[in-house]
Parts: sequence; C-alpha cells; structure tokens
Amino acid sequence: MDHLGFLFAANVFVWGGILLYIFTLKKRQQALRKDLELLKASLNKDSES
Amino acid sequence: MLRALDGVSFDLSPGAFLTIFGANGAGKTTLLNILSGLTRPTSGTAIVAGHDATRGDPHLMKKIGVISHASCLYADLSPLENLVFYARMYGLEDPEDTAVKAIERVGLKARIHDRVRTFSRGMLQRLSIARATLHDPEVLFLDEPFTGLDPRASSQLKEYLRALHTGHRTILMTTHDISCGLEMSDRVAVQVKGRFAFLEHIDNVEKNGFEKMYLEMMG
Amino acid sequence: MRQYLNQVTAIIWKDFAVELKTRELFSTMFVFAVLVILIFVFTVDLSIVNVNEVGPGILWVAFLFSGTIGLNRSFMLEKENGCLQGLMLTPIDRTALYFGKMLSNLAFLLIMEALLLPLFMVFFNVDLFRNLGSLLLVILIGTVGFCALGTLLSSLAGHLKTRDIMLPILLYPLIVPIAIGAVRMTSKVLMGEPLSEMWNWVGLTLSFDIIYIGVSIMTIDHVLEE
Amino acid sequence: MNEETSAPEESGHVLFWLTCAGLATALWAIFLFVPTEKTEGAVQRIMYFHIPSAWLAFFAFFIVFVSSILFLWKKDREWDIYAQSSAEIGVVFCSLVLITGPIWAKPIWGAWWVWDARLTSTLILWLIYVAYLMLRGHVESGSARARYAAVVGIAGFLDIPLIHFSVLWWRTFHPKPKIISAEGLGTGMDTTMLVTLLLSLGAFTLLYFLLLGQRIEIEKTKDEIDHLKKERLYSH
Repeated sequence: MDHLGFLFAANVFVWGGILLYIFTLKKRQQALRKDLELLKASLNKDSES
Repeated sequence: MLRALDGVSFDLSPGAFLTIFGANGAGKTTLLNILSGLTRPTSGTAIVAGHDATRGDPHLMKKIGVISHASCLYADLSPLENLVFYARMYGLEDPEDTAVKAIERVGLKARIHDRVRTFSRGMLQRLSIARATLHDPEVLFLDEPFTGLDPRASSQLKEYLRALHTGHRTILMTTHDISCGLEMSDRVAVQVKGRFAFLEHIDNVEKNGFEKMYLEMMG
Repeated sequence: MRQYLNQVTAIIWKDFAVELKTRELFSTMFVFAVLVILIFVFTVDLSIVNVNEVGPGILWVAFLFSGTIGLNRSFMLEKENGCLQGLMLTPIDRTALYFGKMLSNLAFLLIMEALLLPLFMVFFNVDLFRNLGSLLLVILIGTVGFCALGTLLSSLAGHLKTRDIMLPILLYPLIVPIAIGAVRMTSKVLMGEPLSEMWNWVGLTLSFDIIYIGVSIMTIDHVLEE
Repeated sequence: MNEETSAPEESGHVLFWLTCAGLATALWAIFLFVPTEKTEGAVQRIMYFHIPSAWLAFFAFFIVFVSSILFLWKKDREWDIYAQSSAEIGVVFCSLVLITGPIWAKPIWGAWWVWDARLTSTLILWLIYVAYLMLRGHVESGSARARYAAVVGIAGFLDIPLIHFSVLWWRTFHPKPKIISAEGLGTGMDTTMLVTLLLSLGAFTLLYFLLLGQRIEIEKTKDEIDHLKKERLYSH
C-alpha cells in the first residue's frame, strides 16, 4: 500500500530536474563568461594595435 | 543596446531635396522608417511637416508619402482598385475620381483594369508613385527608388521626381546611385554606420571629388 | 468616427475584391474542411458513438483547422509586396486595421461554415432545424472568439519565417476554452436543449470574445510596429 | 566594475544559503516530521513538492504577465529579460508538475493520466508557455521578439481563468476524482501537514528567486556580448 517506488521516482524527477536545470544554467553562464572574456581580450588587442 | 542610428541630426527647409548615400546596413532605411513614423526610436526626436514622427500621429501620415522598393500594391487587384482602396484609407473625397486622375498622371490609363501582378518593374514603380502621392503629400520619402529599374524606366522616374519636386515638395531620398543622386538633389549626405559622415549643399560638392570621398568612406 | 468606419469597410471590401478575383482562400478553406470531416468519418467509428456527441466536435475541428488556414493566408496577402507597410503609412488607427482584418476573417469563416453546415447535416444525419436560431448564435460567438484571437496572433506570427507552424502552436492552446465551449454548446443545442440551460458556456465564450478583442485593441499597436 | 557587482553578489549569497536552508528544512519536514497519510500512504508525500512546484510555475507565469505589461508600457529591455527568465523557470516547474502528477495518480487512481480538470489545465498551460518560448526562438530582431513575446505573455495569462472553468465544466458529467485540492487546503488537513506544505511552499518560492537571479544574469551577459560584438563591428 505504501508504493515507495513511486515516491522514490517522483523524488528523483523533482530533485534531479531541479539540479539538472541549475547545472545547465551554470554551464550556460560559464560558456557566456568565457565568450565575453575572449571578446574583451580581442577588443583590447584591436585598440592597442 | 544596439543602435542602428546614432547622433543623426539635420534640418531640412520646405522644398529641399536631400539625397542620402550609404552602404547597405548603414541605417538609411531605419532613418526613413523613423521619419515616416513606422519605427519608434528608443530616443531622439523627429519633427516632420510640423508633426512629431516618433508619436505615431495619424495626421503626419496625411502629409507624407513613401516610395520604397516594395510597391505596397495588391498584386491581384487592378491599379484602379488599389488606388481607390488607398484613397479611401486616406479619407479622400471622391476616391474613384482621385484614383483615375492619379493613374492618368503616371501614364497607366491603358492598363487601368489589368491585374497589378502582370506589370513590369517600371510600371509598378510608376503606380507606386501614384499611390504615394495620391493624397498630395508635402514631404516625400524615397527608399532606393531606382533599384531594379531599366535605364528607360529610371529616366522616366527621374522626370516624375523632378515634376514632384518643382511642385515644392520636400523630398528625402536614399540611393546607391551617385550620379543620379547628385543630379537630382540640392543637398547630399553620406551615412556610415548609423551616423551622418557628410552633409553639404550641392553647390559645395564637386562630382569627381565626391565620388572619390564616398568610396573612401565606404572603405 | 466616420473615417474610422470607412477605413474598416475599405479593408473588408479590399479583402473581398481580392478573393473574388483569385478564389484561392475560400476554395482552399472549404475543401480542407470537407477533408477534415471525411478523415474523421473514416477514423471514428460512427456506428458505435452517438453522433450528437461526436458530430459537433468534428464540425468544430473542421472550422478551426480551416479557419487557421484562412488566417495564415489572409495575413500573407498583406505581406506580399509590402502591402502592410503601405497600410501603416496611411492615416489609419491600428485598431481599425485590426477590426478590418478581423471582420473580413470572420466573414470568410462564417460563409464557409454556412456552406459546411448542410453537408454536415447530410453526412451525419442530424436535424439542424430543430434549434436553428440557437445553433447559429452558438456558432457565431465561438467563431468571433476564434477570429478575435486568431487575427491578433496571425499578425504577430506573420512576421516570422516559420509563420505556418507558429500560428497553430500559439493559437491552439489559447483557444481551448472556445473549443470546449463551442463543442459543448453545439452538442447541447443539437440535442434540443434551450440556450437558457447553458448560460455558463455562453457567458464563458462571450467573456473570451470580449477579453481577446480587448487585448488586441491594447496590444495591436506593438505588434504592427516595424 | 568589481565594486559595483559585489553588492548584488552578496545578496545572492544570502539568498543562496537561505534557499538551501529552506529546502533542507522542507525535506526534513516532508520525510521525517510529517506523519504518513492514512488512506493514501507514503505516496501522499509527493504532494509536498507537487503542489509547491505547481505554485511556483503559476507564480512564474504571473511574473511573466506583469513583466510583459510593464515591458509594453516602458519599453525597457529589463522587463523583457524578467519575462523571459520567468517563463523558462515556469516551464521547467510546470514540467515537474506534469511528471509528478501521474506518478502520484498511478497508485492512487490506478491510471497514469486522468483527464481531470487540474491536470488538463496544467498541460494546456505548459503548452502555452512552451509556445511562448518557441516564439522567442523564432524571432530574429530583438525589439520585435520582446514585443511579440509580451503580447503572448499577456494573452496567455488572461486565458488561465477561462481554461480553468472550461475544463472544469467540461468534466461535470463524470465522477470527480478525489484529490487534495486548493479548496481543501487546510480544511481536511492535519496541522503538521499544513505546516509541512507551507514550509515547502516557502522553500520553493525562495528557489524561484534564486533561479530567476541566475537566469537574468545569463541574459545580461548575452546582451553584453552582443553589445561588444556590435562595437567591434563599428570600430573596424
């Protein structure tokens, strides 16, 4: 009657989903930061030359 | 913020003919869209024929006419039906009569009941002029009017534009065609990357020198 | 005010003039609607279900699907040759533009529905005349809601490259209340129930109509800006 | 530059630890504090994060609605960023609701999916906001994207009550499934259950703001990159 499997599955989905979302957010942010740094560096080089 | 236009500022007295040169993407169309009230700029003011163009004021629309590479005509309707429709949109008295007269003026009377879809580029452009001047606007905006016209059609277009200009309309035109622009206008400007890089009265411009300078600006 | 009405009627007149010449939109919509009904006849076993329950659903699916085609087509007409820009350069209030297009879409869809109803009667052997007045009213308020929202969204999706697919994706979830309400009401009317028995549905559909006409009036300016 | 960013970063840290603490407390309450419900058994514990997820999604869509109105009014990119970020978070949690709902329904109702009013409305809501995000992906020009999205953000939210009633009446002829409904919140409930639910609701609300902050930052970085790219284009 307790259906612990279902409770477990629901937990996996909820917390897994939230963590996955946070993880993708972090990834996206890191990738963008890197792009930004590269861009800034190339801009600085341009203005120097 | 990305800016398509930056620090463009100019005054045009009534009856002037200004031509703006510039490469694709220099912001010429954006400028015309703002002046004709189609695009609202994020900042800045534009007073056209006494109305604030940045407000989307319907009264402004009665005083301006726009001719662009798009003909703005319904391909499946006849010239008459098209212009009667536009005359009604402008709220003109006697739309039928006004439309017929406008079509006569651009010499398309013979094809008045044909479908616009069957028209050549030159005929479309003429009908487009009839459409844009149906309500007798004070100010005309021309966005690359010579694109895609054969020499005969383009010399005809020049004639119409001269006639419109001598009717004391203010005209603002953008084009790539240097000789055409210099020949027609009494003021020229060069737009580069959203800014006016050059703005002079035609008397101070020497053709060969201008061409060289223009090409330099284009890089 | 007179000028406003004049502009609205001019747009409707223009849409009809184009349609009379090309006869594209109407034939497409009608044939498509008949095909939708046909597909349902083949896929749903009508011998085991009550036609009065399923029929209205099929009818409305046909209305909504062919209506979507009409909306797409109607906006494409304005995009060809940059006509929409030409319209915006005339001294027209954006809401007049909206009402003109909305009413012409509505007129086309209503005519198509009027032609489809007799076919529906024959195919499904339903008696439409028992409650004709209520039936027409129910169809009218449902179609108004569809066109009110559909015109707004088609003028929005019309600027996209993927307009053919984006319009239904945006439109269908939002018209769920209309889809449910119109089908329920049509089914009840066909079973002989008077309108007074379904005020909740009539009220819901009317609120939908009013809300989305209101939203369109408030936002059409932002949708049509270049 | 560093001095400017230090203040929001600090408040971000506070929010982060607060959210962690909130979630930890909620988890403790859900699994250790609250007693097992008699009729439904342990599965009922799903409700303690199912309902907060639904609340969070709904709240996020409400923020989309408000931001969309403010955007059309002020034409400030800031509001567009809020709307977009909030819509994405709303869709994520709406998806979680749609996943946990059937997992709960299977042992209790005996079927994964029942066309119950609340489940159906949630599905439609999910579709509306997925369409919203798709629309954003399909418009090239930034200003048009923001305007179109705002119109859909407003139209979508105003549809919610209409959808709710239509779906509710749609099913009137069928037996109404027994669920823990919002109306029943607190009435048929034990105090410990109510406390647990409220704790969880609070923790999820904090989580929303934490995620929103992260999402907004991503969008702002993107803007900065676009800006620099444009600048480089001009400088050449």
